[in-house]
Amino acid sequence: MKKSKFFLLLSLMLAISTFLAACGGGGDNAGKDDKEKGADKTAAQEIKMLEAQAIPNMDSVKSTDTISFTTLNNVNEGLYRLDGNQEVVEGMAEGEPEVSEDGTVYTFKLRDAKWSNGEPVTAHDFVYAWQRAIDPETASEYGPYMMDGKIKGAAEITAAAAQKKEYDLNTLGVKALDDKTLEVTLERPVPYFKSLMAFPTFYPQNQKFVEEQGENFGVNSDSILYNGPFVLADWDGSTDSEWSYVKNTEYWDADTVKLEKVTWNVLKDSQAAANAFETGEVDITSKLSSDVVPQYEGDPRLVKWLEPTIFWLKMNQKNSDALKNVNIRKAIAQAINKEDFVNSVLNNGSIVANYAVPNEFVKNDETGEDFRTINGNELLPYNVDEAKKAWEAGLAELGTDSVELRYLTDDTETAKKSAEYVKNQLETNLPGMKINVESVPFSVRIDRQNKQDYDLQMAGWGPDYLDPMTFQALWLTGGGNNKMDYSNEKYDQLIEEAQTTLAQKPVERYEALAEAERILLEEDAAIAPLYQRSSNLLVNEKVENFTYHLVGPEYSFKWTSVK
Amino acid sequence: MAKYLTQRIIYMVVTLFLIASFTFFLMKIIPGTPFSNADKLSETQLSIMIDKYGLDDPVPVQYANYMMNLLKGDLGVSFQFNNVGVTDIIIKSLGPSATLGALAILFGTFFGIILGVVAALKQNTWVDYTSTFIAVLGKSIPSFVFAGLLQYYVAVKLGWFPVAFWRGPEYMVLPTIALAMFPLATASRFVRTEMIEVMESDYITLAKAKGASWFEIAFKHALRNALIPVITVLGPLVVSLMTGSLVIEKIFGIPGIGEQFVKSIQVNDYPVIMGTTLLFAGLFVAVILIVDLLYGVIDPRIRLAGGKK
Amino acid sequence: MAQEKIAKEMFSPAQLDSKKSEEISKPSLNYWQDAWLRVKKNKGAIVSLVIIAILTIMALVGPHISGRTYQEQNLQHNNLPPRIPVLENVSWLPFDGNLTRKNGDVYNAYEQKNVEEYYWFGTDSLGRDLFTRLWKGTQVSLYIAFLAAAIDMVIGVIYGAISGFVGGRTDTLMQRIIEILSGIPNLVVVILMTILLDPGILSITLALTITGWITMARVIRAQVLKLKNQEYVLAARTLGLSNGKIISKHLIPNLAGVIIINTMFTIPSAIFFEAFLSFIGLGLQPPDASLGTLIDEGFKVLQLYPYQMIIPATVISLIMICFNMVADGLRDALDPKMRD
Amino acid sequence: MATTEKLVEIKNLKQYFNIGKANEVRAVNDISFDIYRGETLGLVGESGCGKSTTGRTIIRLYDATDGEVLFNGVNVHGKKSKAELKEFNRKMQMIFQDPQASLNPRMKVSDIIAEGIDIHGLAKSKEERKRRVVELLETVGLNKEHANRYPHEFSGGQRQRIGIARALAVEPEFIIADEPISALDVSIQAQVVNLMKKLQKEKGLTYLFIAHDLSMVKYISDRIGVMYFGKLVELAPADELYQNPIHPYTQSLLSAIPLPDPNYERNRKRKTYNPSVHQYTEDDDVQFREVKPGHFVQCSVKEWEQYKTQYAK
Repeated sequence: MKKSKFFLLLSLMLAISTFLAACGGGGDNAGKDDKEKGADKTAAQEIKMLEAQAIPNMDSVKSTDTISFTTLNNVNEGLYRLDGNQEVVEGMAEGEPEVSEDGTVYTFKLRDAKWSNGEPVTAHDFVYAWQRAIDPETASEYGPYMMDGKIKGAAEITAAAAQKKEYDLNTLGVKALDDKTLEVTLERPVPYFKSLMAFPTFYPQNQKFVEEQGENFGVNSDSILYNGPFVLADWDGSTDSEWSYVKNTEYWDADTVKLEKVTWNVLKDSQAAANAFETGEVDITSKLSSDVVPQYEGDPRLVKWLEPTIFWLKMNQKNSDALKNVNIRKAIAQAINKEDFVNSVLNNGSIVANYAVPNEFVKNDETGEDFRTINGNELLPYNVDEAKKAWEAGLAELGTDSVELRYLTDDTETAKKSAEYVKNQLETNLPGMKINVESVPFSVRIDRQNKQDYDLQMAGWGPDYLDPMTFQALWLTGGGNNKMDYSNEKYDQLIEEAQTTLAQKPVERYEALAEAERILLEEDAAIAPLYQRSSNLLVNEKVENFTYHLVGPEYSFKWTSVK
Repeated sequence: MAKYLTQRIIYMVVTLFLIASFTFFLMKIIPGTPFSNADKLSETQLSIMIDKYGLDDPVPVQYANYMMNLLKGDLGVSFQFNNVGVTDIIIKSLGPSATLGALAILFGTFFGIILGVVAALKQNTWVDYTSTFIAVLGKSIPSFVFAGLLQYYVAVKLGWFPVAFWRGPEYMVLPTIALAMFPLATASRFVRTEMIEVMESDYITLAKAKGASWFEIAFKHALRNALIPVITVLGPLVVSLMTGSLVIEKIFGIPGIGEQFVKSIQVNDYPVIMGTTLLFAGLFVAVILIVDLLYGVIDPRIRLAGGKK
Repeated sequence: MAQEKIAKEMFSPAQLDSKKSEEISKPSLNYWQDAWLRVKKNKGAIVSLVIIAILTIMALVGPHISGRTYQEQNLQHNNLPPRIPVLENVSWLPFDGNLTRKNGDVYNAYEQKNVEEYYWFGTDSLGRDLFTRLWKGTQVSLYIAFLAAAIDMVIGVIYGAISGFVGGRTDTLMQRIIEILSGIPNLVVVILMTILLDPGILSITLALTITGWITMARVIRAQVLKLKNQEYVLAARTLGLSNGKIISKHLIPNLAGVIIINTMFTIPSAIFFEAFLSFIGLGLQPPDASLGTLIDEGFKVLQLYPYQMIIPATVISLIMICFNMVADGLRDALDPKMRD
Repeated sequence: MATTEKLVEIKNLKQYFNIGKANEVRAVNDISFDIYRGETLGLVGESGCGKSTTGRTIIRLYDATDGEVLFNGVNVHGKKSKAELKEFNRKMQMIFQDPQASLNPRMKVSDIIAEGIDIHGLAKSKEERKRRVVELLETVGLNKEHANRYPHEFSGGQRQRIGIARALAVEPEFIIADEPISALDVSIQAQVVNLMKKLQKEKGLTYLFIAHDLSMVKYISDRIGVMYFGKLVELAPADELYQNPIHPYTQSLLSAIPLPDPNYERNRKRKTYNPSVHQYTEDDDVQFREVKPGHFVQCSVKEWEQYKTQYAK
């Protein structure tokens, strides 16, 4: 009897003590020891990564997301790849392509490279993959998106399929002249075409292997062929939360690759990621949310870079008379203090955006100057006085003294906080303005955007290739991504020129694009740009040459090593 | 007995069928698109995709197709992942969730019952108040706060357990504690109330009079009778714990079904939503049946053949 | 068998005072007075009741005390820790406006930012007064809780009462419906509701209600099944009382205890659930605040500005503890089995 | 006091539960008997034999599966207008077994007693209502101080008297007493039974007194019916039944009564009843037959003849 009583008390104490331990604790610095322990490890060429998502799709022609792209980028290779300076460097292609006079026919020479099953990588592999990507049967989201209007014949195939007509994949402008020569025909000159070739959608695929695997292709690490710096290992498929890259000794440039192994784990919570980093369980975290970043202010382990992703308010002119009025739009665009916004609300290194094409994104091929130098960073900046003036004028034109708008945004923490700030700024600076915030899941926001069921929408856009066009094609009249009834003939004309007559004149082309941007913002205030996002993550000091990218895949480990 | 079981199972199947239908139509009402890159797709392309996945068929046709496939045991293929069958997704992600849930239930009810018994026996003493306090804290602190505190103080500061992931027994400790707080609190509350009542009954007095030990009275005589309501409450809780707490899974990086499910809903991955709902519902009705059967085991007075409550 | 003779004279009839034998010495108390007496004996419940009252008053008055509104932003004053006049001089109280950096340095955030004002409970990342937001949040949380409880009470009680009272096929059908409803994962329903309706307090409340009443209905049904065959109900029927009157005069008053107890338990779970919804991003629309959203926001910056979470977490725990204690107290007091 | 005027006639009454299901229960299986104005008819049988169900079916708490209950020549069952129902509810009342459960714990005694008065509008003013309540309380031996108290403050016997007062409030002609004393202390049983007898005398009431306690039944009843498994097996005047029990089941019941006589007890043989003694075949027309005037027994034709010769004196 005594024993049992004692046992009961003991269990009670245990329960209480675990609880107290959780609540109490406090300022001791046990974490530091662990950090040192982490550094003590021998310089094995092995690093541990965190990611916020599992890999959804390892079929290169069908993947659509950053984590799949990143994985593909490290275990496979296209004609070219991007290096740490965001420059295009050789991949499967050996040397520069031959380009025809009018800039529409590219001929690539392939190097001797092997798939992980020993078969050579040939031009046919590219033709097969590209045809597969455009084939409506494949239902690839990125295939038509990346090819239509660029590769000859692509748009026609998509259109035929949509109308349920016959189509011929061989009409796609890609041909294998021989095993080692690939000829690509373009719809019209595409100045950034070479950089496109680093994008996973344009990677090669071995026809025999893909057809052998059938439905199983890409479902786990055994059902994929590799031709990149690493091979994927221990990946059980899309639901797996752990996987690793192992050095590919068959890779053509294997000498450059120093890392033996990169292991990955999925951890969604940002604070948990930082915690795991603190204890040395991981060497590099996933991207940190802006709540966590301030904890590491000034810490050398915090690596930060400016992403070419801009967030702006889309102003839908379809439903709201107020937003049809250019003065009202100008008032909205100028009434938000973006400086305070990025410094105090976001507080993660993001910068103010008074532009529609990101900073530190693209340079002119001829002059080497950043695109932003032409227009600067002062299109439609924060200016309360101007905003109020425009507001008064707009209200007078509308003959009203109040405007009520719906503000559509995502349901993420940052989106909600931004909404609170923007709402407050607009309502404070523009008397008579009423904003109703509607935060919804991403898929719902996109659905409502497609139906143009919103007034103001907080949206971001990240590029898929290194050219201002990925941003500027958005605002064409009736453009697929416009979705806010913006239309300006002059704007359309300038973009058209940039795509056709000026396609091979980089300087004039950039000037035309810059002028279009000026019209979009200064004249029409079609959108209200807010900020350009920055990426933040924690990198262990032992990691050298950590390489990140601005478009497509996020990281490359080809050049990374451990001190 | 056999007849009762058959009848119950038929009811279960009907219930499941209705739940499946209900969820299916509800899902069709939710706005949103299952294509993750819908903002980049052109309208022509969207129409091709919608056609390919049969999403432009009239809803009744889609429903009939789904139900036909369901009869064949085919839950379909996920939208968000390439070529991954819903069954695969569920089986893989259920493992960790179920393990964690089972641990939490075991740990939680075990300590909860002890806490409740002790509190009941020492009614209105500091023991009772402490137990009440722990139980109420367990019920009132949101689990994400609890999980976050455990992770920061116990794992990062004290370094006693790993911060996150799901690789072995030591990785299970913190998430189990975090998840067990709720069943612990619930069990202890119910056990306390029932125990107090049972302890006043004549047969306990008799047992005392016979000179049975304190331990025997509490655990052999009283507890058994106090367990019925506990089982009633914990039954459905088992399902929700077994099928994962997305919060705990998110914070501790456990590849479980809870997270998976919420994400499927947010990206409109219809087949996964349907599959997971069916799983939840199936487990739920099964657990209810088991609970009913357990009543009979614990309390022989409850005869199943009656069937009517 | 030896028999002792007792003289008959020794017996005399007892004086029977029929009045006396029927006397009841207990003071005349009605059911509620009786219950109240028992609640009063429970110190925990009384203290809890007082705290709930204070919190409710603060929820109504609090947002107007500091003179700042709950959505007023002042980014220059963001992330300031609590500072309260007088109390700031008591070193062991966390109201001195000091913050601790990750490396252990302590600094005064007010001096650093040159802020003269006092923010009693500090400010958040948008420079909003947390004192005001806390009480506004308490107001919203209590509102959600009470509304959920009220709707739960109405639907649950009516559904359960009908199901139990009518019985037969109706009962079977209604029970199947309940089974189906509870078979659909709670989260699906809630997420669907918040997506279908415009997000906000109303849709959250509705979402809570859709699944929340099931327990109540079950309990009420079981009670009604038990009560409707009670002899006093039969007696009322033999007297010719109509069904409606039987429900209102005999059933409902006897269900009151169960209803109140159940409601008391619904309230904390509604608050908890709202907090949970906030965590997964389905909660209130900004800039509305509830205790759940405040904790959620505070949790994110726990390591830098712990006060942002600790204060609302304390209040939510207090509310939950108090409601639980009151519910426990009421259950003990109202339970007929505990009587005498 | 007992007359030959039939107040209640029960004709082929059947009450089945869970009809058509595997667990169908024939609680009352085709019984017929009459109750005369002013008499007390005792109904006895072991628990579960259907005697309470019979009572409840007569007063319409259950809808009869088949058969008729005629009250003053009018069928109680079947469709009725509200007014008819109300009228019927006034004439026929019931006293319940469990004095604890039969009083609503949330209502004051005055409201419990006045419930019938309110329903049937028997009091024109508040004062009259109050006066009636006090009257009724005094009738059952309580006083007006008790009117404002709650049931749980009373003892079992007091509660049962409140239950009687409630039944009396509507001035019924016929009261079904469903084991009114079996939940009471032996010392109080007599008190209640005596009260009932007194009331019967004063108000000319007719009782159907249901009990499993044969001794008390004999004390109060004019005639007694014995039920066995949903059937009425014997019905006779009280004394006659005790002296000449014919049906073997009745004999077995009577043999179980203890008497305060050690000699009797020492020699008492407990008879057990085994239905197989009848050796009924399928052709046997087992019916309720009058063996001697006023003495009915459930029997086959063969048995009838046998009983008649055996008991006809």
